[in-house]
Amino acid sequence: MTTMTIAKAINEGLRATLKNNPKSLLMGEDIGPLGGVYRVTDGLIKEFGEDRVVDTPLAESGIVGTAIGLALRGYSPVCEIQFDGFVFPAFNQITTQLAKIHSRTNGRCTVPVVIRIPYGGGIGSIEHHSESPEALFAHTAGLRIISPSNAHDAYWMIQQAVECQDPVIFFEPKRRYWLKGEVDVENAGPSSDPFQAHIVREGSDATIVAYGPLVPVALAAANAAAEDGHSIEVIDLRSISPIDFDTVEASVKKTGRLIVAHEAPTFGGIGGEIAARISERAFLHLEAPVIRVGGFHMPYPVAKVEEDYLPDIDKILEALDRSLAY
Amino acid sequence: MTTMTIAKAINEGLRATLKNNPKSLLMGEDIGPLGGVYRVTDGLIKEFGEDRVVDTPLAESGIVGTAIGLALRGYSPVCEIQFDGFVFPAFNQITTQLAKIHSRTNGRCTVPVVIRIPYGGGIGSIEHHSESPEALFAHTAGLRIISPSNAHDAYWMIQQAVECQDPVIFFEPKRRYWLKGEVDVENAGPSSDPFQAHIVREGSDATIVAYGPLVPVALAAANAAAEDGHSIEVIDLRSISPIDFDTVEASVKKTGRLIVAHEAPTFGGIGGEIAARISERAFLHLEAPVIRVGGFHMPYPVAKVEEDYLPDIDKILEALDRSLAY
Amino acid sequence: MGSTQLPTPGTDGILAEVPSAGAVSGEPAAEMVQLLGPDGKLGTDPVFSDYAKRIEPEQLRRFYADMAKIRRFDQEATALQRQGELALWVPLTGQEGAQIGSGHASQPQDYIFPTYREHGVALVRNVDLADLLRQFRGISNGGWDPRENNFHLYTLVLAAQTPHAVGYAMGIQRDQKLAEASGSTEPKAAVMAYFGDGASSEGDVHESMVFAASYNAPVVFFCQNNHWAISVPSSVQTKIPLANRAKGYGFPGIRVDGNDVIAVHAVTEWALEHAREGRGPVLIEAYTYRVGAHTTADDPTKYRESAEETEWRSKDPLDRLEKYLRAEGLADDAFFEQVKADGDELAAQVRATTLSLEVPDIRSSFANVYAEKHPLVDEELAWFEEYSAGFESDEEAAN
Amino acid sequence: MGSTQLPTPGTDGILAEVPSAGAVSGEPAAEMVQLLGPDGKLGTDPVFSDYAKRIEPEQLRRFYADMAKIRRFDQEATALQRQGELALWVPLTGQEGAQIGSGHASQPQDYIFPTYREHGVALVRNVDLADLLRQFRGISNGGWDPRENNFHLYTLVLAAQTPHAVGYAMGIQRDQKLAEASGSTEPKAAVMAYFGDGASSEGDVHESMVFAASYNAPVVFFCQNNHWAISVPSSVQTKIPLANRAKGYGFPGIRVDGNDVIAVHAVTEWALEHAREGRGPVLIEAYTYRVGAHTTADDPTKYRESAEETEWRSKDPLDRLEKYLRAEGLADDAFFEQVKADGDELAAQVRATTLSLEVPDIRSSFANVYAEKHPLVDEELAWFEEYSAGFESDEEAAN
Ligand SMILES: Cc1ncc(C[n+]2csc(CCOP(=O)(O)OP(=O)(O)O)c2C)c(N)n1
Ligand SMILES: Cc1ncc(C[n+]2csc(CCOP(=O)(O)OP(=O)(O)O)c2C)c(N)n1
Ligand SMILES: [Mg+2]
Ligand SMILES: [Mg+2]
Repeated sequence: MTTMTIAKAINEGLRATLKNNPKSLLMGEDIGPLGGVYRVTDGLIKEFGEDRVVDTPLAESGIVGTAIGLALRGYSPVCEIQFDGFVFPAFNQITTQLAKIHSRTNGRCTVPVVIRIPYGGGIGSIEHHSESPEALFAHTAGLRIISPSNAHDAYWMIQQAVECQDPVIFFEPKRRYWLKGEVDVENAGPSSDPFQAHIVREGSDATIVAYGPLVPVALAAANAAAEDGHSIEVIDLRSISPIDFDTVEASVKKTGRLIVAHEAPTFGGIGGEIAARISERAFLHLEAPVIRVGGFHMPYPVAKVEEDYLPDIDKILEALDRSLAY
Repeated sequence: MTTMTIAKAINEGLRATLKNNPKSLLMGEDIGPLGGVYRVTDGLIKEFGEDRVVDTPLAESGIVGTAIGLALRGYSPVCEIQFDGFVFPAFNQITTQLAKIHSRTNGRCTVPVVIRIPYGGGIGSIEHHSESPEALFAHTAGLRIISPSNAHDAYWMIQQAVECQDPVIFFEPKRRYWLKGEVDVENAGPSSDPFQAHIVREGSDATIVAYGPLVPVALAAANAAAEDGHSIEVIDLRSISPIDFDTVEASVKKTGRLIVAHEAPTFGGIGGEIAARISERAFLHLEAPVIRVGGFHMPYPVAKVEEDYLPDIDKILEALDRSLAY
Repeated sequence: MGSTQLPTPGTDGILAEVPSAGAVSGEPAAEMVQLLGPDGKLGTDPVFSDYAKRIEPEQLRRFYADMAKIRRFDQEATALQRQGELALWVPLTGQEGAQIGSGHASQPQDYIFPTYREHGVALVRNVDLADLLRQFRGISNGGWDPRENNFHLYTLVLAAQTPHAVGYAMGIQRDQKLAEASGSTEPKAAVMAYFGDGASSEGDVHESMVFAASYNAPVVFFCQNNHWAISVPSSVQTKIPLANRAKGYGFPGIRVDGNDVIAVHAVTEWALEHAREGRGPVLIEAYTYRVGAHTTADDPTKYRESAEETEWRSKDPLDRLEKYLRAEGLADDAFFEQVKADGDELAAQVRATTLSLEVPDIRSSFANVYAEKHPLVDEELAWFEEYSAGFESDEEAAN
Repeated sequence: MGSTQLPTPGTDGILAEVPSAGAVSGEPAAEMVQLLGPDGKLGTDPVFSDYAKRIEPEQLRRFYADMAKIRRFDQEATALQRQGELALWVPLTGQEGAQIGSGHASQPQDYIFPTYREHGVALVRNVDLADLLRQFRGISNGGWDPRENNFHLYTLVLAAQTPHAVGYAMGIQRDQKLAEASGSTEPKAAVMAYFGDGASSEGDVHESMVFAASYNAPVVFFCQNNHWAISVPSSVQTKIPLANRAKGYGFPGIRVDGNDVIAVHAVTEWALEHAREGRGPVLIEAYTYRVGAHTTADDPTKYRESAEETEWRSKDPLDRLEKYLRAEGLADDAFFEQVKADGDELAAQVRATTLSLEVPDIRSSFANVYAEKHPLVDEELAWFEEYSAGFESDEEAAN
């Protein structure tokens, strides 16, 4: 067991990948000598050279498009998109190409490309640096989407993403980059399947589902609720596509109540999918409607008001109150 | 009252717009002498000239990006994207620019750009020509998304889209282009608000919500169910963002049951948003879970199997059966 | 005739002189590599004549035979579409010179990314033409195994394959470094990316060229300027010859007469050598014409004069090679009759195979969404099985 | 010195000769328009000297004063960031010549699309510099009304503003046609689009140039090649001078010494005239250097040698103009002292205003999502009001 930050855990995970998988390579803007604007690739170019850690021209469609070509040649590229808000120039390559090549070739070709995206707000940043666009990828079949919430998962999930033969979008909770945690670099343990949800706190009165940056918030809300005598179960979804509905369903059948929290706007967000599916699967068990806590239907607002925008402990508690009072 | 096809109704609507609004202009690939691959802009370049009906270079980001610039200069551009599957090169301009400029300028600038997209399947076409990407736009605040299902709406809604000061994505149900209907070119009548849903068939046992190409399918299913003695209400949503939840909620509070149908894949689709919100708003009125009928989680399949993929009367009836039997 | 000035072998970074930038793309540029004129006479070029001289008579006859074959195939596919056997067809007639010439310049180890009209290249790369029709019959989005002949599937989102080509070429660079380090003597490889005059306007083409130049990737960009992007003339995409685009990135750009199979072959061979030898990317603009409709769904009378088509028919790539072969005594009536017979046989065979192609089941779509197990796909497939079974039992009950 | 060959006025489509394509972008190209050298001596150029001669001494002093002002502002903003008053700052030091020179070449009727580092242009366009800081203080995504000074908001998604510029120029074309038809004599206008060497690789820049060339739009693309895109040297974006990109589209491309405010002004004036007069787009590459960090969040020691910074400091745009003004007797100590005093005053004023800027309320975000009424926004705002009120009553109860 070693203690490290999430950023360091991803760095170590990438290092392990580059060591163990000779076909893996990293591509992106500023990932070389700078080590990425968040230093997630720090030191890797020194260790593995310019052919394995590639500073690219400033062109996201080109990054993902050439990564696809490299994958077709047998490589496993890991692309870094510098910030959530800058993935959209690559949207066409991701949606119409990356996601569909396995299907288009009738299963003959695989394109094991990983796209790393630091995402989410809460860091007081300027426009386009705080968004949570995961729902815009989840709707497209052919992609897998995962997001770690702690260092141990971060270390293992990035490696699992590279090994996965399907394209994986790897959302990194940027405001948690400096969150420290224990990492077992020998054993993935219960984190051996990146597409499985984890129950991170057991409870019996209601379930909160969250992922990435909001997992610590959900846990804090559950702890606060415990002081009021409520026993809250918290699920770290880990995988946004596919979603481990079995784990959520079992929890809700036990608790009868569900809150889903994410930073992305509620309208059209992944919370709607969870609410709809769990409402169908556990219809007779639900004692209250599924309540979603998410961003408002607005562009991510300026830093000085993001506190009012972001789901936080209070908003989750308010939702819990509504659910418990139903 | 005149009878015309949906394609002709849009053509006439655009003609009226070009006549009445001197700042309006059309842009796109092949919309000039060819009149568009579906002839929706047929004859317009002859009538209004090359400055108002612009054949553009083959570059979707350029089309939407220059349209934004024209809008900033006071114009009202209507862009045609040739097929649903080819909107993605413009995704960045639509998502990070078009949707956000009003907000970014603190309300000082408006960008009344309309983006017309023929969408949906059922026409036996090749890859990328049958998709329904509306959910990928609905999640982004700042855009409005509408889709007509009949000629009268098509005629009026395209004009309303251009007059709206917000950006509007106008999804045209391409497999219904040749569907004829009565158009009142004098009076919009109940279609005066493009963002309002229409109850197109009244009923008391269950509600079906659909939009665009599936409205006739939903009506046919309701008629079939009537033969089995079920009274089904059908709602033509018309607007996908915003969604007229009030109309849906009122209907469901009356019928107690809801089926949502769209061609887009169910997972992460707009049906999830409707199911989630109505389950919350009408929790105590629902006698069965909201059932969604949509595409499978796969790239739109090849033409020879699209029949098995598309929501059709049978699939809606199956969902109705499940709902009614709950 | 070509007065193209080329980089001295081994000297990097010197641009080939491309046609005068002032020329208008609607008319042939003053400077365009041409060896075999419409009159069937062979001219000379300071650089490319050497390449043309390498072509043996047998290979020239093969060029002709392949051009004739693919044109015959084109007719058959058009007929199949008219008869309702294909959803759509994308004819290549007029572009045989550009495709057969460039295709034959590639070597087996080269990898090719076509757009959707490169049937001639597919033929040269040994793709089964009936497999190629799967896509247009609506039974597959990719009818062949791209790895088998190093010929990628058609890509319908315009220009999207161009960065794939560059990435693939970056993979080749890495493989070759490793191979060299281990003393292997595998032949060097390059990549070709085909795209059209219309597609050239897409941002992806630019980003591809930026990456290719930046990494000196072994890739040849092969732009067939067939004058039209559906109804939009190439003058809307560019006011000057497209070959000039290469000047913006610092690699050679060459406009070649796309209806001159000999020049196309020579220029492409040169370019592929250039790329394989590590001297970086090349852009070739093959100046040609789409004689027919854009697709079987298109009606060119809406947007262009038939006089233009007639004029281009007089520059036909087959006619001029036939003239040359006959004049030089390299082929006789018997040869041309045999070519015709072979074409008819191919057409009959493709037709028969096409009509007997199995219609897929949506279950195969479920199977290929992901390479690894996926619970949602499994769940939806299970629903579909149960749903379908319901109909079967309904039917049984009715019987 | 500039041996740039330019289109004869009135003759369309002839390319300006741009620097030799073989040059490597890491070093100054042999051919670059330069009038005022680092030594403060004024050279000549066959075309641009005429433009430089138009500049009155008063205007030269203004150039100097503005460059000094904006550099002083840059220091103040950096200080504000260090003191926690700004979330981030994007310094322009080193690029004053490129910005002040080009900004002053624009006329009020021209419309300008900056990226995010064009504080110097903003100053020239009379944007209140405290308003400019709103964005970096996290209180607004757009601190000024772009229509007021025809200076658009900063755009942070790289290159996304370039097609906007072209579209705006297409609007100007239409407006001018109408104006001419109605006999109006409004002054002709053009558009400027600023972007960096890094952004030049984005597909949007290409599509913008394609559209601009296709419609002959009155737009000047102004690329500040400051040698770095954060940590990535411009050699990753291009192996040859970026001005060459224009050759691919058939409009003039000119590399100018970006640290020579006189040459920048001359070249930009020429280019804007060219555009306004209907002769189409121009690309200007201003060859300059980002002397400081990319932003206050950046650490250049991770990726570049300080020797490079030192070398570029010796080419400083202010120093060379000071030398010239002094040598020519156009400015004395009193002038330079006054400039310094004015800068300090501006800095103090900006600081004071910035610190007093009102913090917005999320209600204004709700208000500006749409121009027209929207039920979901209303619903969410109502929820928020109720939710916030809950806290207030909690607080009241607690008091
Ligand atoms: C990104 C994208 N936009 C639009 C289309 C629709 N489309 C199909 S072919 C075509 C014209 C292509 O012209 P060109 O690149 O010159 O190739 P050609 O058909 O002439 O071979 C268009 C607009 C598409 N397939 N992809
Ligand atoms: C589309 C996009 N991708 C990535 C970024 C992140 N980013 C911000 S500035 C920058 C470098 C820009 O370099 P350049 O265009 O040369 O401008 P400069 O900062 O040197 O003025 C990057 C990569 C962005 N803002 N937009
Ligand atoms: Mg073409
Ligand atoms: Mg730069």
